[in-house]
Amino acid sequence: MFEKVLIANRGEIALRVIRSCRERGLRTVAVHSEIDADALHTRLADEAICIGPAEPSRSYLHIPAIIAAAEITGADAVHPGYGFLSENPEFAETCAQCDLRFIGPLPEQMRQWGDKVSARSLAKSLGLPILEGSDLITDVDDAVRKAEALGFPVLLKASGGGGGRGMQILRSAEEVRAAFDIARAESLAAFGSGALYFEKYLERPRHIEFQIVGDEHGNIHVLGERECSIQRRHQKILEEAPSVAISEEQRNDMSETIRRAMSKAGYLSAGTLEFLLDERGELTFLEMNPRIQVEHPVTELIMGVDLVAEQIRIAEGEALELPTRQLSPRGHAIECRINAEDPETFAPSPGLITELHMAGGTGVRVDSGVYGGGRVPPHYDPLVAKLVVHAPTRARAIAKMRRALSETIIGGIRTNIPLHQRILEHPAFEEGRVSTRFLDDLQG
Amino acid sequence: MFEKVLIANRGEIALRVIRSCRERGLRTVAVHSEIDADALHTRLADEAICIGPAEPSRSYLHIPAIIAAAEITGADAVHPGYGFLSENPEFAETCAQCDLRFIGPLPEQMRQWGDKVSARSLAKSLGLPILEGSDLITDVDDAVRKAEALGFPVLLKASGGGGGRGMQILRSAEEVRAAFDIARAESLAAFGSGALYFEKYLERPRHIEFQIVGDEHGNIHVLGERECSIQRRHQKILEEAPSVAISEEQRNDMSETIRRAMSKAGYLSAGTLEFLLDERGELTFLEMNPRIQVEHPVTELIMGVDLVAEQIRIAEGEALELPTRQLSPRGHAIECRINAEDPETFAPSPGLITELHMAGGTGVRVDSGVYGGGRVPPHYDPLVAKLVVHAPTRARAIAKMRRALSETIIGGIRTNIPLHQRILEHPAFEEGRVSTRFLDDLQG
Amino acid sequence: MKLDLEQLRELIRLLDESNLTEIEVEQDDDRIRVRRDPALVVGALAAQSVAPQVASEAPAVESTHTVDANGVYVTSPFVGTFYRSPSPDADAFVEVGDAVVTGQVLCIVEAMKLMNEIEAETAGTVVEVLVDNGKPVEYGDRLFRIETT
Amino acid sequence: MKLDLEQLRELIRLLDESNLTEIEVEQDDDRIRVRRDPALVVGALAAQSVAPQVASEAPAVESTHTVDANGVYVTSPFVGTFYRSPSPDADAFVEVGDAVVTGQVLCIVEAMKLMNEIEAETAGTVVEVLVDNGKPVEYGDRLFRIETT
Repeated sequence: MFEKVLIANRGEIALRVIRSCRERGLRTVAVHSEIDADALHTRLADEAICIGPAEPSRSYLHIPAIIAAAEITGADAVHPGYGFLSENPEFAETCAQCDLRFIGPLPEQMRQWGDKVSARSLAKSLGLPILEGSDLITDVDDAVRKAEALGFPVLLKASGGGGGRGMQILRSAEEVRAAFDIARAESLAAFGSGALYFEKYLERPRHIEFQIVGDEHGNIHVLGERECSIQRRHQKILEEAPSVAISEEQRNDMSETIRRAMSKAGYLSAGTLEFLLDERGELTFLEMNPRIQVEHPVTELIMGVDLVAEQIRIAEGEALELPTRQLSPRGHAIECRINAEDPETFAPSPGLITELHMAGGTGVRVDSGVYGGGRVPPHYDPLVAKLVVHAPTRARAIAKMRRALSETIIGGIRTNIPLHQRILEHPAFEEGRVSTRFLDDLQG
Repeated sequence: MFEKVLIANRGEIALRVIRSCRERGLRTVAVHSEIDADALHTRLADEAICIGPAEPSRSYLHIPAIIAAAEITGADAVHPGYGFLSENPEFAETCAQCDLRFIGPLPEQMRQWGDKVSARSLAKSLGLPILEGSDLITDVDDAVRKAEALGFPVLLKASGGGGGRGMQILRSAEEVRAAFDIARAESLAAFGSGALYFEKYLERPRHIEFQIVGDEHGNIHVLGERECSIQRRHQKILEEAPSVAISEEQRNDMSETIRRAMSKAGYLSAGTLEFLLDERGELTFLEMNPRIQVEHPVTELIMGVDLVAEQIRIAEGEALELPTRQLSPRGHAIECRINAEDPETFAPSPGLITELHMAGGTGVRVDSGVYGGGRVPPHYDPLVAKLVVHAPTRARAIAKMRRALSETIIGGIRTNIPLHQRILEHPAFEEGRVSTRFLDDLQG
Repeated sequence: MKLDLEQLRELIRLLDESNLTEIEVEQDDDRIRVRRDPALVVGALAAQSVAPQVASEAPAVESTHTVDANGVYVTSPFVGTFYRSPSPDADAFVEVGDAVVTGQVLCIVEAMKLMNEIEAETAGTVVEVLVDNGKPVEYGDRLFRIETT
Repeated sequence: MKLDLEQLRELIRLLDESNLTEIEVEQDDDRIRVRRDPALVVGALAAQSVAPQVASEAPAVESTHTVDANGVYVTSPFVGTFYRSPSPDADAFVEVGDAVVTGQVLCIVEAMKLMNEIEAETAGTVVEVLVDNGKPVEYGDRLFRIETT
């Protein structure tokens, strides 16, 4: 059993981790930058250590400062949250060298799944259906050959990329010839590697992901899927579970396929397998995220689990607390990410929160990282709160989210609440007809 | 189906009603006093009408102003919340005369259950076990006879009283002689009636209450019990469901007894039957509250129901939406009433809320009537929010409530959060050994 | 040197209510300058817009009149529907320009099917009718502006 | 020069009660100016009402020194454990009263088993040691006060 957990993050996810720690009776240490001296996670943890100035590279991303904070407070484990150092294998290794338990997957698992091309071939070898694609491209002629073999349109991707950066849709051999050398140079500059490959480009896929957790004792649980098609520039903004596009049979089949694959891989802790669902209803593996994700609450609500508590149990060496049978989703959950940004221009809108009322009542969960009278600093990501609802049916969940948004007051800054309201009022959304192009269509 | 509902209340319960209306697609009208022009219910309803000055007698209790507000807005139903006009049969009758549907029981049911002596004999005639007591007392000699027949100690109560006012514990014939005439005069002054009676006084009873809902179609549902023993001066401050003191067998037996009794009575809408549980484990009827209660959320969480939505359905003439089988409690729920008051002196602490963070995360429900940057006026009851948690077991619910209280920030006013923390840390509370004297013992 | 503190307070109040950061006044040989940090202006405005509004200690409006710089206002003592005449065909009780005496009926506010006649509590001249006939009014809504004599 | 202290006190009180940063009054040949640090205004306001904020535009402390009215402070550039001497048995690097030169080692902050020597960036005299030997320090904690020469 741990006694004290350091949380190497800020905002709502830091608070999320504090919650599960506290309910388990664990003490918590917040680390914070100077600008976050009055931030919510700083105020609510049992101890708080200032580790550097506002710039992430000198505070939340600064491994020595975080390790030193754990040393002086006597923490015995570190939870990295998402973003920042959560997928950094060197950080996980440094923790291990300093006798700190890293709450997450093993460093070699982060490496295996972190590189997209190696992740694809690993997934294939584990028996997961993968999106048709190429091996690494050697040169421009090879690129044309590989693209033609795959069939246009194709997506040119950087093997070391992420979050949608460095991707290009190419629709002809000419476009491949025009784009290839520039793309290679950009990838080299952005990710330190010029390794590129192709994937088949799907015009209007859905983004579907499956949540898994695995323990040291060989147990892997697949906790159903999430529908995350509502994205802007590859950033998810509204997620739900389950997906209307996945039948119970397909869910059970894919869950079993994933369970077998990840058992073979011996995966530890929480992780997410991202898939595309094409218009024929076929799921193909895209990538694996070896961490807790922003949208994990929708899974927690429909499955009745606490994923962060499971992560902690797993890191303590315990077996999962989940029942051994396959869990079935109960009801429907929707999450809206409330960002401090202009709903039209998407420009960040940091500042003092002068008025605050978060939605409440039956079936509403709020995971917030800010407080009324507090300040949203301009240095970090604009997510201020996640509004999550749970209801017996999708229609009722939509009605509940509409009323939850209608009663949310966040004064002093602008938020994307009006955008969420437009999405939730849209007939196509109501009918569940969505794709990753939904927001482009809405705004186009 | 209604189209527009006027809410004749303020604070968290007004918001609670707005929520269920909005999720059903009904428009809402708030009424407010001048001091509440920027109150949360005023801001969040679809329409808001100022009905008078701050004094309740000239606004929230002023029947003509509320009816006129319904007239000018075209509301077709009125929800009275709790307190204010919720148990006033004249208000319900006036609504009916003005073609407004009153969302609650029938006026004659309010009268039947409003007078305590008539409620006792009605309950007895319906087959409910009642606490031993007397008929109305005629004079001081009659009082001594009746008290001796019952056996000391006895509780002298005003038939028209409520909320613990006008009650006296008497332990001998001398005390009865000394107290009777004064008590009669006080009752006359306070409640307009000098009608007094005795009840057997239990030294350390638990306060247990059963939630019911009934529709026009003869359905009565009993939704389990709540434990409300944690009281200060007969004001509940922390409630939970289910009660550790009630076995499944006793719950089922009493639910069936109540179901039969209230079916016979033809009770409409939501109501609560209050009981005392003596040290031998026997439940005896105390009184009936013909309204929604402050503590209804603990029942909603363990039973998976929306009681206000059921009230609305019932008033629309629909049948209950609940399954016909007896529902069983799932998990354990605890509610803390967060009051704007000094935790030591209990003096009210109104004012501007300068900082606000309500607890969030898994299994936490917040029903709040205030917002950060808003003001708690001194004119009304000090309840600013209800913090409610739901967890698989009582021990986990306690751990969750402790962490929820620990993360709640309400700046600018004082609250009773420290008192709740003391209760939740107390070994007797942890072990479920409570009575209505718990807080006296804690503070004594 | 003799400071006019009252004047200075007024300047500070002006600055406070504005979103300016500095006011400087120079007259003959006198100069006054008041400044504040720009960062605070946003906060100050926010604080104004947030807050309380009706001060809790403010006396309740007991009468059906309120007074401000522009005159005396007759306000509605009830929630209801505003009528300018006793029946649809009748003339209005008062028109703009009419002189009224204390106790004279100015309008009707209907609530719960009751026609409540609203009487003038001061004598004067009607200079403005602020609500249209047949419109709903809330408690405290301004109905007429009266110039007292 | 003859100071009207009462008047000055009044001015200071006005500034204090406001959220201003500066008041300047010039009359005939007299001029009075009272100012305060904007950072303090934020503090004052926060205490009054809402917000306890480090202003977001405040520059990050880039060096290991901060300066205020009381002198120059050497601050910790790391999170770690503070040691006054190179080993438990050795003498302290510096004591109160010692003169130090730029580049002289003042203390060690241990982080991740590494002993980081903290050097003086200005010459002066050590007038205060602000942390006990062996105690943990956060980023930016004040370690020594130095009187510069």
